Amino acid sequence: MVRLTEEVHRLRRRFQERGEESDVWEVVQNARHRDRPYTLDYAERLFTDYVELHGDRVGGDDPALVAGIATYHRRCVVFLGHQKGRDLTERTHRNFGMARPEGYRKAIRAIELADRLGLPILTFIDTPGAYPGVGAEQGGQAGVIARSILALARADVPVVCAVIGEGGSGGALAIAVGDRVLMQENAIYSVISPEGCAAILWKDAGQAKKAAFAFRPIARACLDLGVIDAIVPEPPAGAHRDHDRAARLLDDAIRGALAEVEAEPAASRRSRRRAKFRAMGVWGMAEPDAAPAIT
Amino acid sequence: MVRLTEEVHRLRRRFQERGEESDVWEVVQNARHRDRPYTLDYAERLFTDYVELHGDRVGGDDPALVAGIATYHRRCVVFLGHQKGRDLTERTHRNFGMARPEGYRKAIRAIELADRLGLPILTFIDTPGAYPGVGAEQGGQAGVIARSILALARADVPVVCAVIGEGGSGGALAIAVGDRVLMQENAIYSVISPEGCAAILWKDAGQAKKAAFAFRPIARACLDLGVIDAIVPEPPAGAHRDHDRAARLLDDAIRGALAEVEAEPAASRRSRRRAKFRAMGVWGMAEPDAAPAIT
Amino acid sequence: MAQISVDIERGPDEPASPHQGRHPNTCPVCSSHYRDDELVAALRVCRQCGHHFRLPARERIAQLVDAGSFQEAAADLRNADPLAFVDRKPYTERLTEAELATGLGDAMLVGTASVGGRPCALAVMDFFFMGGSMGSVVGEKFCVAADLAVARGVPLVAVASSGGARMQENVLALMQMAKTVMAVDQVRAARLPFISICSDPTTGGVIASFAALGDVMIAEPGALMSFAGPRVVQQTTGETLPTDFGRAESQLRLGHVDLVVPRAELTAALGRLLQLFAPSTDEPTADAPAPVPPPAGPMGWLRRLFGGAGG
Amino acid sequence: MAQISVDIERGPDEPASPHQGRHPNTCPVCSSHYRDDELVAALRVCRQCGHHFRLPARERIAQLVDAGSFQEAAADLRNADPLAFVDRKPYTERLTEAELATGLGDAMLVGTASVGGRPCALAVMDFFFMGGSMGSVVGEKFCVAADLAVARGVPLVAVASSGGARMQENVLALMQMAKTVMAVDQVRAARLPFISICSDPTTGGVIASFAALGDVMIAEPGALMSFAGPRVVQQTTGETLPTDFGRAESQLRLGHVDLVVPRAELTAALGRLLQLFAPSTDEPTADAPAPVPPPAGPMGWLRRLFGGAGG
Ligand SMILES: [Zn+2]
Ligand SMILES: [Zn+2]
Repeated sequence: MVRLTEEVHRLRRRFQERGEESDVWEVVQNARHRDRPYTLDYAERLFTDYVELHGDRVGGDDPALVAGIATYHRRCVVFLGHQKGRDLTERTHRNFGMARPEGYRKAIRAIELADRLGLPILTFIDTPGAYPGVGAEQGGQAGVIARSILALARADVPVVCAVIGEGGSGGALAIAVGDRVLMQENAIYSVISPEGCAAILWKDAGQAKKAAFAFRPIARACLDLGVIDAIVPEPPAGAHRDHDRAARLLDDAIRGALAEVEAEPAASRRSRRRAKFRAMGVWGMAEPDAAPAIT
Repeated sequence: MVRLTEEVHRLRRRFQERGEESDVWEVVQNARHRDRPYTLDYAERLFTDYVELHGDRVGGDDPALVAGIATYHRRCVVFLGHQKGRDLTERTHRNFGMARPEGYRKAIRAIELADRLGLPILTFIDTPGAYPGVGAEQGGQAGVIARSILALARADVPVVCAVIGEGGSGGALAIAVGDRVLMQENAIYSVISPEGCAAILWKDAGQAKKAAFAFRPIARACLDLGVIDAIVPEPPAGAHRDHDRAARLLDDAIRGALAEVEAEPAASRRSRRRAKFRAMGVWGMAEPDAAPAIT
Repeated sequence: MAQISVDIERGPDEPASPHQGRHPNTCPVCSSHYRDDELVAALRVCRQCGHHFRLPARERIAQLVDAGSFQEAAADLRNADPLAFVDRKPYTERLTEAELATGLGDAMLVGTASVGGRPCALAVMDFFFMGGSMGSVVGEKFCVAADLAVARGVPLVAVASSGGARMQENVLALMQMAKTVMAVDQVRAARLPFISICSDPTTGGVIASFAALGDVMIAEPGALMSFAGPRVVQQTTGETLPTDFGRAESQLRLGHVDLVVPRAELTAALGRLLQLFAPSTDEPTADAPAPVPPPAGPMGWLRRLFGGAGG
Repeated sequence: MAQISVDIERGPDEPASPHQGRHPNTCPVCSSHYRDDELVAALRVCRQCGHHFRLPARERIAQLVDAGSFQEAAADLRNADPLAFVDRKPYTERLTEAELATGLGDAMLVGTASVGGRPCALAVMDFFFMGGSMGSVVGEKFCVAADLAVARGVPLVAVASSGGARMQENVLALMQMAKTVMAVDQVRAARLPFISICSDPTTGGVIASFAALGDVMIAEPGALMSFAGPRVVQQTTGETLPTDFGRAESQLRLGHVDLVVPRAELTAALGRLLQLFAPSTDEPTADAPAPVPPPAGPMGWLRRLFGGAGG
């Protein structure tokens, strides 16, 4: 027997009220919509001005992950985000938003720059996942993801993250560790793609809809689980229908979150951020001398 | 007219007493002697035990630059050094002690490890220079040298460096920035190889002897110029004749220097190290309205 | 602790079962077959070809630490299935099966121990509990191990063996990556060493979080250490994979690992590292007049292994 | 400030003279020839092919900063020839020649200035003074520029143009690499940005020290930015060099540079960066209700250049 708190029981009950499979799948499709605003679409609209930085200082520059310096409501910030492409040429150029180690090294460089200069960090998450190529693996994809998380964990400056499309696995999390993590209404966030999950658990990638319904990569679930701090509304029918309005809504949310974080004492920011993530996870306690089972 | 301090005048006079060309050249030859002890020869003799660390976490491990954790007189230290090979196979494997970017990245990693864990750093300098290959350049040889210097500059832990053979150019300096810089009697330290200097200034690499005599890469000159802190004696006729005795002499010098640095207040170590290097350089002041000339 | 064949969750490219089509005690490389007691006595290393079989966590601890020194912590943490997750069978059922099969509450054991007389905090994963996947309990347990290291001022040692994050906990599993990385940062902030040992496999969200952040990175021979598994890489990119793709030996060559250490030598290697990192105040106070020459003999492997001064 | 052809010291693989066999005002790429006033008016950029001629430090400053804003510092530092160095001619003689030819005390000018109304500390190198080589005076002057940045709380901007360290000062020249890196660290510790602009050439000990450490790395088109020069690489390794070996464009592709900015756009780019980095207290206090849309028109190059929102 596993002893659960009343809170965990409530959580489990909430997840048992599952809603409609088609509703979850619509969000997945919106999150991946090719007219959805991407990181640089928001950069154009949120920032008074910005300059992109390039390169990992090791051997490459990854167009799938952009970083730069910007003016955001009269303060200098550093931003970074995955970047997808809209037409076929750009989608290929941007590798469908799947970053390689050089991308995460650029991210780490930008994070360290921000921390050194005392600039807040804004991140935009929108990737199916880190690129699973031979070269990427040989270049240490796993290690750079871990070190990008570490760099964000260590930063003394405010970090506000926004999941704006697909928050896919470690490649997303690598730049999604912040004092506030926001998520748009039609964004998704998950440990693996619905297709990947279906392939493993249902032995059939075609069962993606079913998998998405089961593991619920949607904002509401992330909020219930304490993984994100707020859901950012989108224009009716999705951000892809009105980029300007989506940007204004996102701007309101980021601006508010950043102001909150800036108002908190800087000296303890890292330990507060660590405490926030430490609290993520749900578990029970084994009842002594009982058969293993959750009821 | 340039106004020089009396100290600079003294220095110039000392360098005008040039001694014998052959004496300088003998030191150059000793520094390059293939029986000369290399970094790992000293590691075997100076350390109670040690473990080499490998890899730059980016894409390679450079055998031309070794790094590790060691027990040095009952304390844990991090060491790093260029490593040449003795026989042809190993010399090729070690690339004649000419490190690539992956080597300097390993050095930076070791320096950061030491600083994080509060371990003193010992470095051994013995390289003709950083490897001038296409791949090395494309991998950012210049940048990693700068960042290796920066990592040593930033370390809060004691750093003791020993030039044990060839201290060739930026590739040497990359790991030679310390609270104390020692130099063996028969080691050389210079901004370019005598051959390179001759090729440029005399338009004839064959004039290396002459170039070495002119720019004096020897320990005595480095000490006079304030670039090193002490000359480490070698066994008669050079370290290559008696590795054990050379190691004991080097051990005495490093151990004493390290104890001195450890006794200094840690909080101001970086600023003292910076002040020490800031003082390196010799210049005069222009006399107002005078023709440009040094007399 | 018998090896059992559970329907574990893996990286999408692991074979469908760790022993598919063969007995778990049959070497997948040379097909030598062993009795269970033979295999345990051989540290689950094939005497013929050196293949390292996967090691249950309790066997790993028994091999690695000083006898009787392991003090388990957080033993009563159990999964709570927060998402009430059901695929072809309920997550709760999988958890129950895994616990019954392995005798473990989840895929990691943590606590304190000593190795060669040197104390450390320890976190050891078990691949036989749902593919060693990392969910809330594994993440929290790792943090407990980090807490123990900091509280006692001792190094943290982790032995990873995992296909990655646990899908059944979705984002909560993903967050364990951030949580465990922050735990490593906490150990770093306390100026304590973290030694990460990666056994086969250490992939996905585990190698992309705490397992990649060792101050010293040790791998067992042949351990798969890729973020994406070989099959995903092959299927996604169509690239031809090198035969040693993601394996410990190539990770060493590519600079991602400090040492590849055979299981038989792991205890000595770990003990040596803990000794090297030990604070000097633990040492005898009389200063040795000269460094002690390295002994020759049975510990010669250490010299070979580390390129160092020997045992 | 006429261009002069001095017998400069260079990286061993630079051509023996920067204008070998041709008039300094003849474009080495397309052979267009210009009168001196034409070339100065064109910022010393070839109107035909865009080749960037090397720029004397005073011309650089005149192009880059707000008119009249440059306040020189440490102008009276002069070399002292500590090694009493003589090759085919005495170092003192080379220094005198260089000073007479360039009107400079050494290969770097430092001071404070403003760009687009934004204050900064400035260090500008001059290749025509002994190949822009870095000796004691250049190193000290760079440190003075860093001191000025820290004292005034303004960004540091460096424009490099150098074949590397100055051989005639041997180890003292080498030490300037450490010294200038430490000066950058001092600027970093003060949380001030350092913008490094590399013109042709920025090689050897200069690109391997302060010049590589810009928070933002800008290069002029075609600028050679290798540590070892192409000839040394070719002669030492026998490798075939890519045609753009070490050039700004390949350095951008390889991730070592943030921006390649044509000279005509450099002032605007620098001003824009200083504006971005400017503390918010310098701004009008009324918050804009919405971000200002980027203007089209003549500043469109900024969009192209930065992939950004435009000027
Ligand atoms: Zn076998
Ligand atoms: Zn031209």
